[in-house]
Amino acid sequence: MSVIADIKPFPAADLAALRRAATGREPWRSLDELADTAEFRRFVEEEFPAIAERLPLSLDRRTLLKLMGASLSLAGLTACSEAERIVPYVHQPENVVPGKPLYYATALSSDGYGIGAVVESHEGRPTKVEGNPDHPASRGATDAIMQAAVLSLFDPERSRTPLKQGEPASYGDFLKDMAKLAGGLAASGGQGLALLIEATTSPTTKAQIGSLKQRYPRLRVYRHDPLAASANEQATAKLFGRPLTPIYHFDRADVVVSFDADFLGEEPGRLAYARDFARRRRVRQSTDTMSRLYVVESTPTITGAAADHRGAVKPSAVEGVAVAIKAALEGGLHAASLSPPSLEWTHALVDDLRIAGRNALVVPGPHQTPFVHALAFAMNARLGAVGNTLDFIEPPDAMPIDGDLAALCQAITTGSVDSAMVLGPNPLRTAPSDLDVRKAFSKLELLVHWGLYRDETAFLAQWHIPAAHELENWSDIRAYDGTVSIVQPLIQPLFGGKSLPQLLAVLGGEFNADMQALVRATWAAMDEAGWRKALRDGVVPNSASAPVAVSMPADIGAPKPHASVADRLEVRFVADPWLRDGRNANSPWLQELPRPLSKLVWGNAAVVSPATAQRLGLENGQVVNLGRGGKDIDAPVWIMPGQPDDTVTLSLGFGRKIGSVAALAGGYDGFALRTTDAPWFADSLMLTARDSSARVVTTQHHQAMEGRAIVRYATLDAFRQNPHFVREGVPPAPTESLYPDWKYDQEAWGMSIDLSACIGCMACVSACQAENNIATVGPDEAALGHEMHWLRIDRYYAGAVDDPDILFQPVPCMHCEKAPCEVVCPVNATIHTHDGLNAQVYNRCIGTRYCSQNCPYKVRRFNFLEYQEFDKDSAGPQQAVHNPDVTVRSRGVMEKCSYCVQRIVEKRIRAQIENREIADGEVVTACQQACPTQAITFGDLNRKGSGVAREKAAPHNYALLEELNTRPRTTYLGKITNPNGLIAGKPGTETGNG
Amino acid sequence: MQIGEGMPQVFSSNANGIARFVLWGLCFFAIFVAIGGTALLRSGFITGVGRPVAQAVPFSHKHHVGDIGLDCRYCHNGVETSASAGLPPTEVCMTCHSQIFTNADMLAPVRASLASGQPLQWQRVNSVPDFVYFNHSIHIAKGVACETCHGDVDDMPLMHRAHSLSMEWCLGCHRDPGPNLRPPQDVFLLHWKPPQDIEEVRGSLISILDIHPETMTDCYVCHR
Amino acid sequence: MAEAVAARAEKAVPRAPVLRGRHDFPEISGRISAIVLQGRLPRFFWAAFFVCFAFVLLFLYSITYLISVGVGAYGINIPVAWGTMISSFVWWIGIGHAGTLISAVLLLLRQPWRASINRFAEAMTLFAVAMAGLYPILHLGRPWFFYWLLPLPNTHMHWPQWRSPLVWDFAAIATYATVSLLFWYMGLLPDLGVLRDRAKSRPAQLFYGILALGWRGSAFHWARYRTVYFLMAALATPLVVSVHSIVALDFTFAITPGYHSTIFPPYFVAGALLSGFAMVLTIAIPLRWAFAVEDLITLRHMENAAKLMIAAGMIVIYGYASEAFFAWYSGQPYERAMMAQRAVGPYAPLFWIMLFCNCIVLQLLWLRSVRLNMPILFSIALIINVGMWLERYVIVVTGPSRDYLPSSWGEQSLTWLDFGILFGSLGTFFALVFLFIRILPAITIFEVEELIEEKSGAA
Amino acid sequence: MSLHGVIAAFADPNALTQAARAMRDKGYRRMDAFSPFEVRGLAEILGMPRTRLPWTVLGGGIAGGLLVYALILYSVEIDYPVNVGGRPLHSWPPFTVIAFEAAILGAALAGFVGMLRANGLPRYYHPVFNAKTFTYAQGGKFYLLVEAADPRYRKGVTKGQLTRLGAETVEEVEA
Repeated sequence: MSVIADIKPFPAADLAALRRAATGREPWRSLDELADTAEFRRFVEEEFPAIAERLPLSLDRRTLLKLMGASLSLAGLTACSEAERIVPYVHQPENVVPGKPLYYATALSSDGYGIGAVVESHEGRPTKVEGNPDHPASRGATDAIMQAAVLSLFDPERSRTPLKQGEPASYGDFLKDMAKLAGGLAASGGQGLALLIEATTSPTTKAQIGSLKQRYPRLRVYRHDPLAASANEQATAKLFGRPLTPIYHFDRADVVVSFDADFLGEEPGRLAYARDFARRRRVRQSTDTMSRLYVVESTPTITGAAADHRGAVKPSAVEGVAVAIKAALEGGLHAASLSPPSLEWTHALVDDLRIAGRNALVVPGPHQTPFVHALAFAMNARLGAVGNTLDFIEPPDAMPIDGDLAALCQAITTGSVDSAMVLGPNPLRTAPSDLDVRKAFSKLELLVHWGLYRDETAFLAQWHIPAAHELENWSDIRAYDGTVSIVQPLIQPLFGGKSLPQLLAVLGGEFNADMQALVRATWAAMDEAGWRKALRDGVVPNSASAPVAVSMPADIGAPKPHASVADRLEVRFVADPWLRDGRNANSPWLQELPRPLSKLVWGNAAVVSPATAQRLGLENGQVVNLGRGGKDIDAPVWIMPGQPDDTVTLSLGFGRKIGSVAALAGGYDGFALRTTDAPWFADSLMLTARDSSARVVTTQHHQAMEGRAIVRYATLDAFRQNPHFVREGVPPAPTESLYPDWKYDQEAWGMSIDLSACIGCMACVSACQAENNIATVGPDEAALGHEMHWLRIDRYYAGAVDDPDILFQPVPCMHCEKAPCEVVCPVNATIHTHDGLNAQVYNRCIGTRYCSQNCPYKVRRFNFLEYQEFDKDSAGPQQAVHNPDVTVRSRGVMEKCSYCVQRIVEKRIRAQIENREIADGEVVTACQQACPTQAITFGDLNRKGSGVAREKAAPHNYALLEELNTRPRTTYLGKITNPNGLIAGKPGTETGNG
Repeated sequence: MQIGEGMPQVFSSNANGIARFVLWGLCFFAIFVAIGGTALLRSGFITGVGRPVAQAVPFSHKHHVGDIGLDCRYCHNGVETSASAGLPPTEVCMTCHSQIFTNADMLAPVRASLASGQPLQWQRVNSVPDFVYFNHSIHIAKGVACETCHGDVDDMPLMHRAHSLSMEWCLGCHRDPGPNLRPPQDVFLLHWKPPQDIEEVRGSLISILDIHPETMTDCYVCHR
Repeated sequence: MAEAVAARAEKAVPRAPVLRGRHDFPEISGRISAIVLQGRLPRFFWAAFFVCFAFVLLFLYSITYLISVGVGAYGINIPVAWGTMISSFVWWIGIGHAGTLISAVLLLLRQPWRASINRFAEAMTLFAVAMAGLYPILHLGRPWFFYWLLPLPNTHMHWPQWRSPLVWDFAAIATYATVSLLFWYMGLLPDLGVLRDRAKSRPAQLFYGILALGWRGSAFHWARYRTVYFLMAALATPLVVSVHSIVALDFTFAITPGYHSTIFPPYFVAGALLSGFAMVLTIAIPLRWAFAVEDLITLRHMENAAKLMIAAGMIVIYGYASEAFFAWYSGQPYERAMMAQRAVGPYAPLFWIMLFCNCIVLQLLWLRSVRLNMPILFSIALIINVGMWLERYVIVVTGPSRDYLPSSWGEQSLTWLDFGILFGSLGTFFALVFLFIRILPAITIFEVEELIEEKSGAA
Repeated sequence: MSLHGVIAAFADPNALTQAARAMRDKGYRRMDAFSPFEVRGLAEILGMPRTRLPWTVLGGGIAGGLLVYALILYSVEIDYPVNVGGRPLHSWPPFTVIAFEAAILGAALAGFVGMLRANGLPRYYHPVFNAKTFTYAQGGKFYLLVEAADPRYRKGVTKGQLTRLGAETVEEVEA
């Protein structure tokens, strides 16, 4: 508490008064109408005095938990407490009505590519990120990481002040030093200065670097992005003479083959791809068709989980498979076929491809070799897919680059570079282990670091400048298809952070350039109206790159011969899906968000296949020592069905101890084994088992359905034979109840979840957490089974353990009409409403936990300890992220999914004021809104033809555990897959009920 | 020992009376506590009804509303559109007070606020717990008048609570809104005199405004 | 009638007699009240008392910790959101049954051997119920709001949710506690009179005098007293049964596998008797030896208690069997899986230990030699106490830990707090028993005298 | 000082019973007997009317049960009807459980209070305690008290009669 004790009380434009429910979505408007007014700035200070303070880096855990989930609003004693202070504006900014949220369009960066977002702001306080329907990369959806942006914005451990030699200094001093530097540069033409940037698609940055290079001809610019892959660039450069970026159209693809490409989970266009992919797999009646997905992958991914046919092979073997398939496609497959996959598999696949013709699509994995890309593109070309399902565009992320990190180090050691500005990346941590960046960098005369956190590189730097968060930032960014969005701030920089354009401007001699002006300059061609429209819509119209025509050369070259050492293990590197290269490691939401397949939280593990584990006598959690190229790490083992044998998957992003949240997490640092020559996979990994074991925290301990009809699934053929397959071989649903039916004569809210569409990406879970002020509990509590997510995605394995079906099932509260939980509550804390919601009244709950005991779906969550701080004065800055429309729950209180009741009520009040019915689709739950594949439908069951009513009319609609006659309002559409009948032995070719 | 050695008479002759007194006393005390407690919960001591709250600036609704006759919305302009009625920004105070009472001492804080940009700090009078979500706009829209909850503010030199704002009190109206309804155009009037045919009016309001009392006691109407 | 019984008691060789040796009234009342009035208690008594007191302190500490930190501090989680607080609660309630049963049922059945053990059996009931009553409150996430289970005139217009078994529990426990207290106090009245008149010091005279309400043994009083005492016994008997049936309904009412079973009420009542009599023996055996009252609390009492134990025990065993059988017979995959998991799953060790204690060890009681051998009988009683606690714990946790959706299967792991509270409450319980022995007659004077009268009358 | 009556101590219950019967035959009405435990039939001999306490107990039970059931019914049907798990408002089976417990409680309380009232307890001061010979506690002595207020009471005569009936001691008790 000492940490927070010194924070001033919250005078704040009286959160209590302003906290109340919002009425409705305004047309998004640009923030500049508001953001730059002095009032606004003062207002922010009023609202978050805490943020002005400086927090020490060492926090004790309880404080930390409070910081992680501190709250604006207390469910409790204020009832009888004395009057609280309330504070009005001095000058009320127009268009701010206290109590009504505003929505602003912007774009968030994902590995340098933009994804459109609409951010909800309460009195200048960004609280929730939604997708921007007008943005091609979002289409209204978000991913888990975008949801967490608001939390990292308020992270009390963000860098708060410029540091010179580690000592707090003023930005003015920095400018002075820069002025000196610039003077020198002007003379020397930039001699000796290098910029190190990370992957970015910002036209402004590009333009600025361009002009800098004109100004300083000898200026060198390098790029280091640990997650960027160069294979595609190399391949296209070789094939087409210049680097091009492929974009895919899964909505046009009948047959998709993926060579180790996780296009649903990793690619910059993943949200759009997921939407297109799901659209082709939407089956409601037997006449509907489906696309078919073949995946050959080297480690289980959600794309693999969505596949109709999935082959798991060693990373190095993917190339071989691709070669074989291409050969088969050209009719020249010799007996030199590999297994896996089998000959028959390959032929069936190739036949499918041929039939699909130009509607086929072969997708190369970014992490695979350039040759795999060449093969894939060649196949697409042969099939005529190029221009239909596959387009090539100019790389949106093309920057005038002189080299990569290795080149920079080289330059430093040769002395051609003596001062460097590191703009964003954290090379000291994310560099390949065979590159001694520290040694190189310590040679520098001047090292300037610009970043959100005072990270490893910052500690080495002479100057560290805090970066503005993307929600505080003026910038612009391209989407995967080249579409440009203007990034506009939701809030003035809380900690005086600077934007990248500002820093580049400083080099150019503009010392107090205005953030907005710099971006506006790039778009000078655009008139004011156009500019405002671009800001309002979140996209610059017609800025998507046009496809370029390519001609596929006959000779695509030959595989680089590589001698794979048979008896050694191969290692596959993947970025942690949430922490990426570790940049998000200090975000408790992301740390505690279960990984889609392993369901691990607060740490990573070395993933091995069951067979390999058996061969090496390993078990979950057992520590193994992994060695490669003289470096070695200790890591706990995690056995994952579907992992190729003799392959160990290591994830990057953990093992980082800077930042107190990150320090809580377990896990190892994958970078330690990564080398320049083999960034994504390599062989000759040495594994020695230790007899110790380490804690690996997971939120799902049991993986099989125990023969219960939980996830009901069938093939498309089976569905056509029997559209009602979900009723097959399961106890018939009871039709009557001992109790009289209650009338629901107004709305009857219900939800339908399409299991065929769900790809298990966890965006809904993250969105739910952000919307409903769900606490994070930390690794120790999570290990005890105290995690709080209202919505969980169950992941089951079915079929053979080495090649299982991977099934996802989102499980929110079922809102049973005959709710078992309600009858047993002794204090009426959970009861039914007139529109059929199973309401949970936190302030009435006394915590008997009987409801949870009696909930067959186990969707209720309990505040075992005080996970969130209520005292506005002592709660940390992160309380600012809380949704003011949702009560923050106290210790000892049960909570659960409420169908986002605050959103329902908001819409109802709006409708009632306008004296009309609530329109269908007007109420959108947080999970539904975030879902990239639109797997979730919510609405009024009583309304004829409402979306949800139509979904529930589908023949394969079923309720979970319906034999218990709890009459759930949440139901599921059975999962339908579309495997190739010619390929035998694939589980799921018959209907399966667990 | 021998019979009779014991002296069995332990208590004096008035012990019986005392005993009876004590027993009855306890019964009455219990009853008193029960009734008293129930009453106390609803009394001004707990609810703060009728207790004026001191303010940094002794703003008088009596003067501004009663004497001058300002409309509620002049200062509380969010009341029709937003959950919160809203408080007047300092500049709103200054629209008049830059002309009149320009250097009255009692207005010093207001001027200071405008000068420094530091907001005024008021003490909240009508407050509900943070787990209660009250929305002004819907009440206004459905013909529940300001004075229904806030009382005759034009008689309040310093603001005080007119009603307990307890759940009991809220439910009183949510179960049977009729008696508290009036034509929406009249909601901002104080000391409103209901017309003769008020009963029919209310009856029709319920249907015209599409009010469903049976849904108004759902938990989530106030708790989310 | 009574004579007849007494006569039977005499005739029944080789049955041990209810009282050994010849006694007369002054001797009895003198001896019994001396324990209290002279207060000359052996050194070990105080030693034992202070050991218990240490545990009382532990209890207080644990409770303070639990309430200030939160229920997350002991081993509960999702899915297993109930833990030792519930199992210990059920266990204590069970123990609280033997007392009332002995005094009420045996009184109605005119069992003469009841006389010398009913008093402390009732006391035991009271203290056990007091302990049990604490647990549901400690179990709550927000204990300070426990009174919301009462229909109080509040300003949020809320009522208890009468359909919840927890509310029935609340009613049952409250009623049971009150009735047991009244019953016990009524039984005490005449003896308090004795103490008042035998007390030498003024404070003692006042203390017992006030409690005795001026009881003077008038014939009219005795007549009405007897009527009401019998009526109360008649009320207490169905009450006892209802109380533990309702506790059982907490589980039966739920749809969780392993909870949802109609056999629970009878089998919980039987279990209650088993553990109750085990506890009676646990207390009586040292007591009669320590205060040299083997001639008042005779082998006959011990043996009968043992016989009742085996009777109740066999019903419990039948309960186990039918539970398993119907899990299988129902054909319900969930019930079957849960039952299988109980035997082989993470909680299997506890399950098997429980079966050993309550089924195997119990069988020894068929042997008369065992029933009459105090050290062995004592240790069997202890083992069964442990077994019965395990039974409750196994029932509470195995169901939810293996319920409908395998994705949410999980176990809870106990922390020091679970044990701190359990042993703390044990210590408190025994401390109360010691205090009771110190300040109130642990053996019913007037009924023992009545026995002697009947004996001499019959002779 | 006034006289409450004479008290005679007998050696055993039978003696007391016979004495009581004899005195009763002699027409004494205002008598009381004291014993360390109940002497069966003695109260009848001394002319105690049949007690109505069982009815009190029954009444208490019925009152308790009905009251609570009514309260429940009022709360769920009238005061705050809510849909709980889709169960009917008037779910009588659970309600009867609570009503039953309440009935038992009512009965027990009625019985206890009724007994005290009927016996006029608490009564801390009672003349009989003034008797030197009287002690309830010792056990082994059984007393018969004839009140001075009894119309047949004659100072010497009554004493004599008691002694003749085999009283070990006969003593006058002051009020």
